Amino acid sequence: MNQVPNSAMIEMRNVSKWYGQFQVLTDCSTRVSKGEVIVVCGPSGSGKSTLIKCVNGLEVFQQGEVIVDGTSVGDPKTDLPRLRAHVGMVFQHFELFPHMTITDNLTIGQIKVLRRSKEEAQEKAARLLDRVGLKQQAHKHPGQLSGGQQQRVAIARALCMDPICMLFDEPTSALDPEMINEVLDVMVELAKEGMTMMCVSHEMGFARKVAHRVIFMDQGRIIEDATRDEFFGTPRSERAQLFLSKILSH
Amino acid sequence: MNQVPNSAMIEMRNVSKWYGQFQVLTDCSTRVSKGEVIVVCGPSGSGKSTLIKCVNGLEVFQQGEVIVDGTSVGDPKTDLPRLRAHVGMVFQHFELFPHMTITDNLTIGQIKVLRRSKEEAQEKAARLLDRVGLKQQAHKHPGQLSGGQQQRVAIARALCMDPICMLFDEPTSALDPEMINEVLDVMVELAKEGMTMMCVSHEMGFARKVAHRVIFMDQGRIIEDATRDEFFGTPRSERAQLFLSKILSH
Amino acid sequence: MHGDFDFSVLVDSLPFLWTGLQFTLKLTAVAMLGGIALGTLLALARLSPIAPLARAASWYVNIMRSIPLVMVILWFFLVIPLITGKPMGAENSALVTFTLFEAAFYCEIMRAGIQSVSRGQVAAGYAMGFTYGQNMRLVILPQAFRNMLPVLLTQTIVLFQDTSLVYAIGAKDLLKAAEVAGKNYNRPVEMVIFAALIYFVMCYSLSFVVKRLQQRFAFKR
Amino acid sequence: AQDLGGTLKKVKDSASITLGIRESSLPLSYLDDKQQPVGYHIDICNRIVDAVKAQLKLPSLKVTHTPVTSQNRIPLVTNGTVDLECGSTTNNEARQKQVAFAPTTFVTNVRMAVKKASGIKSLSQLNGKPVATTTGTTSVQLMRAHEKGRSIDFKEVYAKDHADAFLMLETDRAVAFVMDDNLLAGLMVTSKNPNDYAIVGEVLNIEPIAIMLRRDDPAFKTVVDDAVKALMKSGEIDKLYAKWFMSPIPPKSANLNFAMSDKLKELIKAPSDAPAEAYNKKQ
Amino acid sequence: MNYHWNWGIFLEQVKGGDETYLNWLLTGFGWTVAVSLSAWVMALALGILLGVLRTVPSRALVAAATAWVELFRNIPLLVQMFLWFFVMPELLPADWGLWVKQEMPAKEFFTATICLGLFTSSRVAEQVRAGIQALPGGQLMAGLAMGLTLPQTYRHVLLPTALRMVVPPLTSEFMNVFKNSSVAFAIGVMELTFQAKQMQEDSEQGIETFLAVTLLYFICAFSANRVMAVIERRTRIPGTAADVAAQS
Ligand SMILES: Nc1ncnc2c1ncn2[C@@H]1O[C@H](COP(=O)(O)OP(=O)(O)OP(=O)(O)O)[C@@H](O)[C@H]1O
Ligand SMILES: Nc1ncnc2c1ncn2[C@@H]1O[C@H](COP(=O)(O)OP(=O)(O)OP(=O)(O)O)[C@@H](O)[C@H]1O
Ligand SMILES: [Mg+2]
Ligand SMILES: [Mg+2]
Repeated sequence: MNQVPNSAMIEMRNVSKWYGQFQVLTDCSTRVSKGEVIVVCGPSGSGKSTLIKCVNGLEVFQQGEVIVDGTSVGDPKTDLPRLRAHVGMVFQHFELFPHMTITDNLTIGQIKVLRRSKEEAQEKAARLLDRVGLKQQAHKHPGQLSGGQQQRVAIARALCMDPICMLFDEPTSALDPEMINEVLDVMVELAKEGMTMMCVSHEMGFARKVAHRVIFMDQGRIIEDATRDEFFGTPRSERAQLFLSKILSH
Repeated sequence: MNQVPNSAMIEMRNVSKWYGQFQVLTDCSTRVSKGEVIVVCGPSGSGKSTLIKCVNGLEVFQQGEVIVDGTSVGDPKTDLPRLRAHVGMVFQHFELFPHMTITDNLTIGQIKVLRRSKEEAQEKAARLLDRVGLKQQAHKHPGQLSGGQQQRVAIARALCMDPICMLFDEPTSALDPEMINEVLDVMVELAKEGMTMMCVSHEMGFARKVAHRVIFMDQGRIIEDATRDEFFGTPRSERAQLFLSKILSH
Repeated sequence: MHGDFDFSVLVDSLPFLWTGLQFTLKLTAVAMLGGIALGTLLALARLSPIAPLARAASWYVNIMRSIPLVMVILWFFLVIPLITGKPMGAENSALVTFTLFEAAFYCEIMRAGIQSVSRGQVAAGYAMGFTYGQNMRLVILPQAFRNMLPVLLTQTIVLFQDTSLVYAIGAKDLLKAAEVAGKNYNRPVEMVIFAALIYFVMCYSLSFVVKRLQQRFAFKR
Repeated sequence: AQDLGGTLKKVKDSASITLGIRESSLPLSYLDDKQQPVGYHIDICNRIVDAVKAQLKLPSLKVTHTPVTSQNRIPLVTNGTVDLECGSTTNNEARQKQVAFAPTTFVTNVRMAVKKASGIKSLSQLNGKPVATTTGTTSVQLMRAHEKGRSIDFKEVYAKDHADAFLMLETDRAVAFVMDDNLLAGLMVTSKNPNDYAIVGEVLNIEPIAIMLRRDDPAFKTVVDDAVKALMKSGEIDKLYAKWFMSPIPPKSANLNFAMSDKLKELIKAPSDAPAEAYNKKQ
Repeated sequence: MNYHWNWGIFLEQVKGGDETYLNWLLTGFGWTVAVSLSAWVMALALGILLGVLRTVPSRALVAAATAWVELFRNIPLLVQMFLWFFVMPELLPADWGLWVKQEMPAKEFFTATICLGLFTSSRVAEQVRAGIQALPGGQLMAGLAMGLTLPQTYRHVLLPTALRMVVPPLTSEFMNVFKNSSVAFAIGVMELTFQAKQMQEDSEQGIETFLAVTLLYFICAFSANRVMAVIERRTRIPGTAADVAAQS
């Protein structure tokens, strides 16, 4: 297992967020070091997706501070598009652009945001497609691939932008059981290479294998924030225990 | 574990089905005895849903024969509504009627199909709601319940019709991980009471616990049809072995 | 007049009908392209977080959608010259009116189209580092347009039929041409039946295209 | 030279003049089979345009044609789209509040057309029967007044244009069609069986028809009036009348055979732009 | 702007009659409402039936309903109006035709209503079909699996949700009926547009006339919109996305 380096890549301090009257996040603080892999879990509606989207400013929060690689996300002066370009994100439903070929999906961000030349972008795209095992599919449209293939493309797309860290929001929960592993395998490899990752997931096998820390959320609060061994050994909160027992039985 | 009684409830003989040129089912035969619990599994698109829908004539097939409780489903003379009234079915996406209250969902079939009086139907509905632990929700609409609760209502709705057997099509695959168990618990209980069940599912824990036999399908064919112990012990086909290994790892 | 239709006048009046049809087609094309362009801008305004802009756009759309087209045509034709002091001519007036009027309808379609693009897609675009403009142009509008293509075309069929209402200001479209020919040869019934046939064939062909598109989309998704 | 204002200035500045034309007011103003505007009033308007050219010393003056309808002709003249309306407009008091008229160049009598077979000869035979007329024409008011005066009751049916109204007569939706007699003659002669119809009954109204121009523009009106009066004085107008009302005309070479009325003869001798009310009060 | 304004025109007497122009406009308003509402009732009933027929598993029924829809929606309303009024009676036996043309009470009204009703029915049918087809396929299956017959499934399961879903597009159709009724003037129904033309011709006060008539049409369309909004609110299903959105 990797070591946990020490300089902070993502730092959240007392983040709170409301939708109108309804408080989705309450006072959430945590810290992800460079090279660290964090798995976030918790019941549905507990605010996991919202939390992770606060990291690259896809959701605005009303209180607290989020700092990514030294830049404050909430600061109105921050150039958000530029920050986001270097924070890779992978969604539950892949969110490939259906009207573009796989190659175009992988190059458009490089060309329009990073201002790379078309040739350079295509070369990079080809290299990363090969890496996720999908070189053959470059000319197809997303609708022509299986879910597992689409999610691997989505990971490659994020990697094309040379991200300094990656966010995953339940990347396997929309997949057929057979396809979950082909995606998890890519993620395990990424983790082993030392990519900083924050990953919402219920795949406890994956968490066991690569996570340095596990965060457990309930009702908008971070209830547990423990190392993997502590978490799977003796999770301290009752709620987390109940949750684990439900997820792991049968 | 229950014994396997011997009289046939469902009998399929060489069923084949085409969508235009495309053959979805090829020569499928199996037999479900009274009181038996069968789990059907296999990769996506292998024809599991189609197979199970042939049992109550929701899908028409072009060749072969399906006999349910002595009645031939494919026979044009068969009164299909009447047959279906006594074959309970539970769908992946619950398919409760969104514009009716839970009680109305449970009584409409009894009143319109079985011609029970409103009082009788309501009484039965209340009893079954109670059984699945949802007495409190009777007056609500489906949209106001969680997925797990909706699926339990769907099971209660099927039970209201006094079914002679139950068909399940991936009843837990649209549920949040936390809710899977509350549905499986109801199903385990049903199985233990001796209900004849044919169940498409990837929940191998469930299969291990209650199935008498496991059917494995691939590309429209029944590849394995084995007792539970045989299946989990040494599945004979390579395909099934590969499938199991993918589903069970991580 | 049972059975004594005289269809020979149709041949004599073909030049009449052809000029009329030309104008009908031109009006349809201009109003469709202009209407979609303007309608898309209106839709962006309606969805914009700038409240006064959104409100202004929504007023424009709702007013246009509550008045019969004939009335709008008459209004533009009669009142605009009174205000600007510059006459515009029936055909130009029709082109302007139809573009502005149809923009309200295309706006609602494009708004639905933009909203039909899932929040996930929008988030994915931003997550890639796109600005608002880039995200609209590269991710949202292409999908909105594709999702709505059948509806946009259906509206165009309605537009094509509505061009018949320019009779109100005396611009000569297909129906008007048929009527004029009908009057000058005193064979109105034959002329109108013939015009109905032309309308039907053109609209039906277009709606056939729409159906094909819908099937292809349903298949792809 | 002299101080130009109003229409003349506008025409001079733009070097173009716009004529309002009707597309099917046979034979006053309509389109022939090549879709060119032709007719009695078109010919007269062309003479007026010649006079304007001479006045402004603009031989290359551009002439454009804009089709107008009975609904929009007055707004189009007042808002400046059309400089001279060469159609079939009745000169009456209400309209004189909005526009001005050239001297009357045609006089029509409002009467009715019936099928000969019906045996109808007089308005009084129409009691309780469906009578057609065209929406938005003066005939509507005349019928209303006539009913009130004689306490009879027509079942009026309204058509959106003359052709539809004649179609109502043709298909027996109506037993009579009340309209300007020259229009009735035009519709009858181009119909499938011209001999089935007749113009009968009392004259409901005498209406002066004239070319229309903008109000309060004396300089332009003088040019127009003089041009028309010159036609009348030289007798040229009789030739034009004969060309359009007494000879075969396009598109189907039919001959209306519609002799000049005494009233019009009087008006050619003493040109006037008095409104319809002036004639009918005298009666 | 050398237009001669006269806002008092509405209270002036019409030429050769003893009503005011206001009376004319109000009569026109009455006919507009009458034609529109009757046509709407007809269009709804027929449209729902046809929309259902376009989704049933019988090729013949689907083809028949499709032919109907294509016929009535691909010809401009103005043209259809003409055909119903002038051509249809000629296709009847001669004495029936004559009855329709001369004796039938309120013949313009009925012709206009039928024509507008059929035209609109094709549009309603399209919406209803789209609504039914937008339902998750499982709903039909669930109804049938319960033992309901196909008609029962439509009646109790599919239509109640499909119709709720298409209330917004039907709102525009309802508004359209009022607007489209203006074409009925072409066959002499004395509705708003007809009266507007009469009044403009009679009074020569075009702008005042159009302003008043536009306002009356606006009132019609706006009321239609409000009525449908109330229906939408009353029939909202608790717990659905629309309901949640409305609550917050
Ligand atoms: N746009 C919104 N408006 C109002 N409430 C919202 C909105 N988006 C999310 N919520 C609410 O915020 C809460 C947290 O949502 P979030 O999506 O972060 O949960 P989650 O933990 O990711 O759940 P899941 O496992 O279902 O994805 C939920 O209760 C949800 O209903
Ligand atoms: N209406 C249809 N027309 C054409 N092909 C169809 C249709 N419905 C299903 N199929 C095809 O039939 C095959 C079997 O479908 P079925 O739904 O039975 O698979 P399944 O095993 O239940 O898969 P899943 O696990 O995804 O539910 C698939 O390849 C599917 O694409
Ligand atoms: Mg989430
Ligand atoms: Mg399935």
